[in-house]
Amino acid sequence: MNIEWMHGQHAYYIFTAYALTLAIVVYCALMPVLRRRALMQNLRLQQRSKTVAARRHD
Amino acid sequence: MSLFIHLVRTDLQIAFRHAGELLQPLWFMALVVALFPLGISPEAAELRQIAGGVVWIAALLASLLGLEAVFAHDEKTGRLEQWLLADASMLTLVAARLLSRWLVSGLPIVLISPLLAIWLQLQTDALVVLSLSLLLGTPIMTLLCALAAALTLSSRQAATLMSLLVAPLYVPLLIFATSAVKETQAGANVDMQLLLITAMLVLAVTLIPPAITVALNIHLRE
Amino acid sequence: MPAAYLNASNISYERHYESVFGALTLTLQAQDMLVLSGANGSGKTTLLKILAGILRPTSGHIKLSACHYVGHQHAQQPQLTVLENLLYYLRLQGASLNRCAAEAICLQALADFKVAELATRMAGNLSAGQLKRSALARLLLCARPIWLLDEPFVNLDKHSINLMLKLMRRHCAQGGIAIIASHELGLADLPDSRHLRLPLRNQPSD
Amino acid sequence: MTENPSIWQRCKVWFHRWGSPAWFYRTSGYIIPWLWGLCFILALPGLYLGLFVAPADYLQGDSYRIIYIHVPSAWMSMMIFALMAAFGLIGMVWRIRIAETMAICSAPIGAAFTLIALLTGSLWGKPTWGTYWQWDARMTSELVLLFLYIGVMALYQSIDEPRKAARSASLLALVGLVNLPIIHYSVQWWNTLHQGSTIKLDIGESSMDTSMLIPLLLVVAASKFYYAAVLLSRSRGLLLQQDQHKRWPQELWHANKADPT
Repeated sequence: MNIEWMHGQHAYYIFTAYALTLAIVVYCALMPVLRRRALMQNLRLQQRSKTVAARRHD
Repeated sequence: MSLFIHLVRTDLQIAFRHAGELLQPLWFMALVVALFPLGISPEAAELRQIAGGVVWIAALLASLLGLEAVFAHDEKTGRLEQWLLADASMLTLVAARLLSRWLVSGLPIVLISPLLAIWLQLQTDALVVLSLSLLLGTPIMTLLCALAAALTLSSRQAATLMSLLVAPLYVPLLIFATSAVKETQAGANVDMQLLLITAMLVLAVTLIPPAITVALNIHLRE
Repeated sequence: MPAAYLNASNISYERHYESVFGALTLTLQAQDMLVLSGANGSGKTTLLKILAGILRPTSGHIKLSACHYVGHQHAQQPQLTVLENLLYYLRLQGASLNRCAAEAICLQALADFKVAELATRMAGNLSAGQLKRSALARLLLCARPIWLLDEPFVNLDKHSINLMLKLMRRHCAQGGIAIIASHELGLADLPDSRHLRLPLRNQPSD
Repeated sequence: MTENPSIWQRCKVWFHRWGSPAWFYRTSGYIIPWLWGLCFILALPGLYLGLFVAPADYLQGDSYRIIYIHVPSAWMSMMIFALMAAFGLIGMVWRIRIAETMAICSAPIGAAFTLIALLTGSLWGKPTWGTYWQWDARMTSELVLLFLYIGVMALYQSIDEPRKAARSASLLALVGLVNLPIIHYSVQWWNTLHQGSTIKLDIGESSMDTSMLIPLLLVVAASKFYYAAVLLSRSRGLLLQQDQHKRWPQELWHANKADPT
């Protein structure tokens, strides 16, 4: 188990590299899911408003 | 064949109706080249060092001007649609348009390059190689720009987008052309670079017109 | 004039993943004249462009003889004169003639449309009506059996409309087919024409 | 349908059904969790081994540990561009909408990997060369690749009609793919011309002993599953957004109430 690089002089570069990668990877994966969730939400809303309107007619 | 010649002649006729507009890319190129001695330094030694690169980059930027005249104007007036009803194949019509476009915008760059090279104190043998590399390179630039023009036919901000699409594809051409000029300044033999540019030209002439035809069909026939 | 035929079987077209019109079948033979009517957005222009072979339908296929298409746009280069524009199209549509024979045909076409005096005027500084008439002159350049006209009567004055109707009747009489998308055309103007009304579709295709 | 559909009709129907957005939406919904699972199973041990177990490099010390994200992302950026062009070609030639959507959704992922490769490369370059940006052959061609990605995405966003936009972007991706090797070798040649042979940015694969190589291969495999998962997730989103006015999105939650992702 060698973790002495954590306080070596290269630690800064390794940490920033991994942090940036994680940020990009998470952003790239999360964006579509959030967008789709929002879209599903408003589709459900549309659906519910339609059923309510239908019920008020009959 | 007579249709091809007629199309090219008509395109040139249209272009020369407003000859002033043809020179605009050249003024732009001369201006860009003239800025470098002011910006960097008027010493011959330093200017010679960057001459090839400056002329070539100015040529690349100049080739990006006035690209809406290639397809966008005809698409707006509806003439491009009539190409689909023509008797000739789309490829012939595109080839005629490309040839007339090169004669109008590519060839003048080659003709003006000796003057610009003199502004940058380029020695005569390097100047000849520069003009030769431009003569081989400008058709490639015209083909790439026409492809970008066809791709961005129904785009909103086509002008800025075209330069973004074309610039990465210029990289190999720029590398070999500028190194050809530098090597002649150093007295080395540059056949390799010029032959590679010719190879790129042959590749571009065979592959890009069909790609342009596909791009036009995408925009017209969808 | 080669034999005129047009058969399109269940053509449909989708734009933005919504169908503009559903499966439509259409068969026409010589001397047929069809008037397309329908509200805006019902797909008249789209259908004409599909028949002309400009637009590719999402489904279905079309077989037809050679066609002329005159749309909303005047399809003329502003920096060329009317005559030069017609010469361009004459060559484009396959005529390989020497210069004076070609010019004779173009001038004759312009004369038929009573716009011969515009021949040497720049297309750029013509009025909309004059541009429309010189665009319609393209129909008479070379004999193609099918005429596809999108709103041919817009910007035309009374006299030109009658002239256009006469030319259309003569074209159909000679064994051609004419399809016109138009609003102003009442049934009285073209008694022997068939009618096709395109419904306005707003329910999405599944 | 004719009473005894021939094999050709049956597989055409299957092929057509596979192409239908609703079917694609549902099936990808089931596949995505598995892909994420595989990605984590490979990535976590790979990174753990790479960061904490593998010995320090005799020449560069510990800064080489950035290789475990730099090399996989560089390879992925090239591979995704090729796949994007391939999806685009299938979409253009056979007019399959799903292939077009996959091509368009690959672009941002590829651009993300290229960005990672550039950032990690420059962060790795500082301790090795002393500057954040050295016009090294691979880094330069990676930069040009990023511009190609941006060009494809910008072209797609600039055209309103979705089908035209997807086709034009795919054609540009194809043109880019043809140019990629030419750009790569001309940059390589240009680099040797000016710098002579600088030390390469990484250690030659062959000279890495197994304890360093295994984490690298694990992360490379994990990045492939990551790409597949995010691609399917983005494609579902795009299809749903494009078809939101159609019937199949409305019937979506009648079929399966608990839609996992």
